[in-house]
Amino acid sequence: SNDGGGTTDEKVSIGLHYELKGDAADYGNAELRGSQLAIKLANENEDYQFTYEGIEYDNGSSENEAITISQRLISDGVVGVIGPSTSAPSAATYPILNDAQTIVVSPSATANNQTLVDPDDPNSDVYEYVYRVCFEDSYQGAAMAQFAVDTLGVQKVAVYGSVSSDYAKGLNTAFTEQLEKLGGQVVANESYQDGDTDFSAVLTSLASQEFDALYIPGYYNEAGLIIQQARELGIDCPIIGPDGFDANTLVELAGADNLNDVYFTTAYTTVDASEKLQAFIDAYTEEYGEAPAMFAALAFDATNLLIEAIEKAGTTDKATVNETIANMEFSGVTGDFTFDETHTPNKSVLVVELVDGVQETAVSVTPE
Amino acid sequence: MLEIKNLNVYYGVIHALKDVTMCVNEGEIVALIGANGAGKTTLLHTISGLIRPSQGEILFLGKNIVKAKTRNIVEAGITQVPEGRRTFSGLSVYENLLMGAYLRKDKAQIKEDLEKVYERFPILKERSSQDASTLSGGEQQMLAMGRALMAKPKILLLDEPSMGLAPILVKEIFKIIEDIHAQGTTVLLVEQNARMALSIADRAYVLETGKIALSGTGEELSNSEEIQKAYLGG
Amino acid sequence: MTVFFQQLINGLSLGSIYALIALGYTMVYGIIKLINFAHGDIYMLGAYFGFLAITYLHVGFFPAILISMALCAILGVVIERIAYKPLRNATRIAALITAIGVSYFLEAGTQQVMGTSVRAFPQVLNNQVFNIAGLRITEQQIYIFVTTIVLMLILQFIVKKTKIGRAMRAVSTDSDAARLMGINVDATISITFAIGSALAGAAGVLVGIYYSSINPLMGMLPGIKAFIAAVFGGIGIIPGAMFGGFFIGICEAIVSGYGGSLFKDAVVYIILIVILVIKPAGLLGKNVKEKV
Amino acid sequence: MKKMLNKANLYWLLFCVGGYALLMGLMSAGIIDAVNQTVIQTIIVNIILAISLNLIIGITGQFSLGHAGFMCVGAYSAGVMLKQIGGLNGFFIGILIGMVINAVLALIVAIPTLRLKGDYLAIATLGFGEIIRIIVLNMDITNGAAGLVLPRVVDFTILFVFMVVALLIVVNFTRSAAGRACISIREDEIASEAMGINTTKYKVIAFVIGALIASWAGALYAGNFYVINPGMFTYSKSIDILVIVVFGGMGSMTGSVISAVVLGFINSFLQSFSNMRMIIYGLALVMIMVFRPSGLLGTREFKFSSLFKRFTKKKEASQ
Amino acid sequence: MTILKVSDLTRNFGGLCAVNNVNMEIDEQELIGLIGPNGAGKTTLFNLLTGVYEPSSGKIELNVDGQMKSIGGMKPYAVTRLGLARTFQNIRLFKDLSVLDNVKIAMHKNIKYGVLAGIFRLPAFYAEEEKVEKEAINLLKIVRLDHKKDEFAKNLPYGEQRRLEIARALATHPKILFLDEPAAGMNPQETGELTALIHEIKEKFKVTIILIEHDMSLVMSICERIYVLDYGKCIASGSPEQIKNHPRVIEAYLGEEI
Ligand SMILES: Nc1ncnc2c1ncn2[C@@H]1O[C@H](COP(=O)(O)OP(=O)(O)OP(=O)(O)O)[C@@H](O)[C@H]1O
Ligand SMILES: Nc1ncnc2c1ncn2[C@@H]1O[C@H](COP(=O)(O)OP(=O)(O)OP(=O)(O)O)[C@@H](O)[C@H]1O
Ligand SMILES: [Mg+2]
Ligand SMILES: [Mg+2]
Repeated sequence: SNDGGGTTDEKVSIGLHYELKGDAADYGNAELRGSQLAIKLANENEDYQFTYEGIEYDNGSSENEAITISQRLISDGVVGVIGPSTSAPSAATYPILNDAQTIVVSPSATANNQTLVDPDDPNSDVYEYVYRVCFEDSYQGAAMAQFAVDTLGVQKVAVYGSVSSDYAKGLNTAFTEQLEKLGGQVVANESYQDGDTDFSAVLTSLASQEFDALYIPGYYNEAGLIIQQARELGIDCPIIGPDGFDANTLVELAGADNLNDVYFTTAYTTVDASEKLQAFIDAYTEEYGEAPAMFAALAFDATNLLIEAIEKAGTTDKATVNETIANMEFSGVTGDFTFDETHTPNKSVLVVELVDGVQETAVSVTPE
Repeated sequence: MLEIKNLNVYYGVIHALKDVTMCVNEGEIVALIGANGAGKTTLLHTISGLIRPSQGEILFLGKNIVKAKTRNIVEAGITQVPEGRRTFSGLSVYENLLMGAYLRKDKAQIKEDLEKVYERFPILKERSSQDASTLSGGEQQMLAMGRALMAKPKILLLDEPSMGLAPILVKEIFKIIEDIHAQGTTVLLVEQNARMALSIADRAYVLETGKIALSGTGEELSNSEEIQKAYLGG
Repeated sequence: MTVFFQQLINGLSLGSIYALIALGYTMVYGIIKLINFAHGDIYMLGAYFGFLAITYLHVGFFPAILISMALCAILGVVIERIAYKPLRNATRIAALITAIGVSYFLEAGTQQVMGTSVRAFPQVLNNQVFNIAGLRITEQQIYIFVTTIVLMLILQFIVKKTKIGRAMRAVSTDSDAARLMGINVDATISITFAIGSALAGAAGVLVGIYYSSINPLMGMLPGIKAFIAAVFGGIGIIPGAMFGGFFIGICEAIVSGYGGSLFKDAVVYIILIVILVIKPAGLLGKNVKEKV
Repeated sequence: MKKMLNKANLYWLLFCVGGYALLMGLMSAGIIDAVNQTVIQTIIVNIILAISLNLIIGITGQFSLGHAGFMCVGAYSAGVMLKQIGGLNGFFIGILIGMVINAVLALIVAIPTLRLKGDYLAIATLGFGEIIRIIVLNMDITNGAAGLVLPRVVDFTILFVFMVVALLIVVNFTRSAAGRACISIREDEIASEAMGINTTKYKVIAFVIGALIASWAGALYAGNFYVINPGMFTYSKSIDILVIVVFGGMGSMTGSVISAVVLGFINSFLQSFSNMRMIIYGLALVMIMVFRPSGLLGTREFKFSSLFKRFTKKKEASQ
Repeated sequence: MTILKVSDLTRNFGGLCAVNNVNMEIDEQELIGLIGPNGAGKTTLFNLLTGVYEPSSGKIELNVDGQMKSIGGMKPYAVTRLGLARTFQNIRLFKDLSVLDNVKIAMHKNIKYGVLAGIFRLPAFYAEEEKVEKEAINLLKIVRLDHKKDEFAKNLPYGEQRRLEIARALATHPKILFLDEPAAGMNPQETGELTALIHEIKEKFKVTIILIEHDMSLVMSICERIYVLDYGKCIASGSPEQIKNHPRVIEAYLGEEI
């Protein structure tokens, strides 16, 4: 039978390997939806020759589970895998999938050198079958420092970041390095744990210090509350952050009133949405009854990238598809890009400004 | 008043009570004696509904209470002073006594009865705000009896009330039992101290490995040679 | 110095939340000696019940908190009947494992039903800020603090002075003897769970309002902190749980307020261990040597 | 020598060698696929963790919730050495370092805190485990929250050998005078002391042995599963281990083994339920404990002799 | 020869003086009775002597190899190692262990192989374990429990549990044996059997025995000397005959007739 838009009966399996429960479930579920939508749309696409099927697994945010799930996916015969969302399960997943020559496209594993066999050694080999569609932590951390100094004219910055995630750690390091390179200075370095809700103690002490901007490397769940509590305590300098800010939840938690003079780096913005992006937003909103945020968009792109490569290669032979991806020019909802030699996208970083909680402007920044 | 017919109780495979049949008439003191592990405590627990028999009937004032819940049995007028006293530590003496009247709603009457208990056991009044766990063994035994009296029982089941008590206290406890009996409460008394128990009992039963081996009036049994040898150490 | 006092206030309000959860926790512990690992999750569900009541029934603060308390009480009783009652005669640690199972179930179940994402809690209480001698105190902080104290007093009253409280304590020391007094042991334990869980429900709603953020895993951390608070104060001792909660809150606030945010938990644990080594039965616990 | 080769020991020897040969054979024949191989590796690490905790909780009766801390030290010692020196050499040096650190740490915790009882001890050890984790989280050599990405250097044989050695140590310990002393502490500390047993000493010994074996488990994890980070060693990990121990039956080593196997396969089986997995797992835990409150084996040990007895009895009955 | 000397021993619990200035001197192989009303401090005195409680003041001295050694405030295990063993008023057996294991555990201090020898099963392990097993069974024979050696201790009837506790105490090779109400909960016949057993043990092991008991038939028939405590104070001491007729003892403890 031919139930989708595909022209062959062959079902192509794509592994969806996400954190659906546990600490990182919020990101995993958003990405699962992005992937499911991409597969649905692909199957409705008359031009595509294959029919796609997502095979979903929950790794429960555990590295150990991630390994067996990877192996399951291999034995399920998937062409490629999308996921996991976060870095640690990803690191446990890549060697296995790569050994089995199964393609991985990661939506959001942003850790520095994540796609290398030894992330501590920048000269080590890249995993041949592993790609990601997000940029590296160091890249956007540096870009934010650049923007802060150049555009906001900031010199002294207070950093208040998560200790629980390598994401925050990578951002923090890159941001600090670049800031110091540009003559700025981190005057306070504080940290919280993911899941914390009370930030008043640190913010009280920050409020009594002097700085020009507050950098919050972390995700929206905590950032939203930090912004709200900071503003209430009278910290009214610019607040800057990474793409982890990008979610409606940030607005709900912080309150629209408090989201002025807030800037964050991202690859995905709804400001001046392209036709392609608008189509995604509409389709997503129709499917799930809410607007997509960055994680969904990244997963949508990652899934589409794999699908397009299969279509373009015209085969499900993994080696051929892999070669296709490595040389592909992809145009997605999070931007147009090709892969560099570490299989990380060459994407420009956008800095988005929030005004009353609404994305107002987006400017492109490249760190020097 | 209390009639037990063909009672059989098992703990898993252990047959703890075998076809026990006995009765306690209103106004009597009935003693139940027997060696360690004969099943005396088991029998009292079964009467109070803490253990379910596999077979048999327990009639109290003509009503079968085999399937009744413990609190209904207590409400009907059967109160037990358990082996080893089991006063509530963490509760004061006063609170322990109130626990005895847990099911009663007649506040004024409770207060009166409390005074009566204090009168009977003056030491408890002295210690009324002390944690029960810090009482000496004898005091705890009095507390356990006082607590049971607070329920205004029709029949009082006593499980080895003299265990571990100094000789002088043993005498006192038995005096108190006779006293309580004299004021109209029926008593079923389980004892190791057979001599004392038989001396105050109207009738007695001897339990041997779960079976009723002998029964008779207190005097009959005291004089029986068998009993002399086995239980009175003579 | 103002900053120090401000941190004290910050710590006290954070501590009130730990205390609020710890109160119900320690009460259940005091009666049936169960480490109810699911208590934090009942608190989480309390927050969700409040959230749903406000969002879909459009009720105000007080009805929301009452609805949440009622539902949590029912939930607590149901959990007790299904998961804990069959294990009453088993080891305490076995019951702990079922509690963990219940906790997994509630967390994953809520993630499934309500979604995994953080929800913003509707603001049904206005939040005026008072400035007293340079110190910033919000109305909500006062609410939470006062609620904690009041609930502590009520609980203490129930357990120490009422008939049902006496029954609870009697059941906790000797359930068979309690049965012989005519106490309905099952009902008494159920009531204990109902009260403890209702308290968790109230805490959930208050915290939802205070931080305006709830999520299915929000009970994990405070759950364990409440356990620590309860132990710190002397487990089973109601005022102890409150002081334990305050202590942890203040400790965290002071440590992170003075630049130690990286090590705030470590510092709390170190102080906790030191205090336990000095007072092995907790702050208010009496170190009774077992009488042999 | 003769005594060592008694019947029971012989059975166990046969069982170990046979089990190893069988698993090896099935793996190389591909009958046990990659997924199940990983499941088995996880189970072996969990067995080592569970028996080491069982020694502390089940045998000695000391309620510790800090076991993840000791595992953490083992994992990071091996991990850092794998990074610095590399290969199996680095791995084994790492194990030794981990054991030294853990021995010291275990002594530091044990001597003051083992005076505590029950839940007070649980919280103190939990706090201690968390302190270790927080220190690791804030060190440079451990790479903080990001953790370490490691090559796989451990194979099935190494895992199996460590498991057997750990089992031997724990089982032999529990069946010696020292083990009896520990058991008596669990049963009744006051009586135990009155029988001339230095309870503090034996609690500390059990705690240290448990910590050392836990550090092996950590090292094996690091050498086998590619990545370690501090987030893996929170108190929830200690609780996971506790679940295995209690589920198997406190004090029963064979129970811990069987329980790790059962829970490992239940977990693996549930993976195909995608996002209903944790819900079912939670329910399963409740159900299992409700129906078997003292764990699979209670405090008993699985014995071949009793199996044979049962077997022969059945035969007799059928004849 | 004096084996145990207690001078001015006092122990307070909060405001309560449970043991008040007690003096005792006990010779080798004596059989001493300790009696007194409930709450008089008898068990507390035992607890002080065996290290469970620390004395508030006063001295406890034990004859160790001819030297009087102060043992007040020592840990229970250390006291036991010096040769004091006891049973408990409320039975404290290792309930979930076998009868045999209960005895083996108590032999701990005389086992001569170390932790490592146990783990690595060195020859010393096998040699010692064999010895331990033999001795344990011997002890069980004496208290007539050898046929129940594999039974769980908790499954024994009460009287047998009491005997097992005595066997367990003997397994520590004591010089002095403390028995806290060994006959409580026994009927007269069982008490009689116990009396014989205590005699037998004393003869066989040449131990000094100090026992607390409320059953006067037992105390008066076997004790050579008796101390009487009341409100923590020693109010009388002497032979059974003297005690029986001591007016203060009759008033506080025995009651009028005996
Ligand atoms: N919970 C139980 N489980 C199994 N067996 C039990 C249980 N309780 C009692 N038994 C057994 O049932 C028998 C009767 O015990 P019970 O306690 O009724 O004796 P008793 O006559 O009261 O003895 P004692 O004089 O020691 O109090 C004994 O063999 C005892 O071991
Ligand atoms: N750990 C303790 N804390 C507080 N009080 C105690 C403690 N141990 C004993 N007491 C008190 O000391 C007194 C003496 O108790 P002890 O147990 O020595 O009495 P006893 O002479 O053995 O009495 P019985 O014959 O009833 O066993 C009692 O009043 C008791 O409550
Ligand atoms: Mg009895
Ligand atoms: Mg005593």
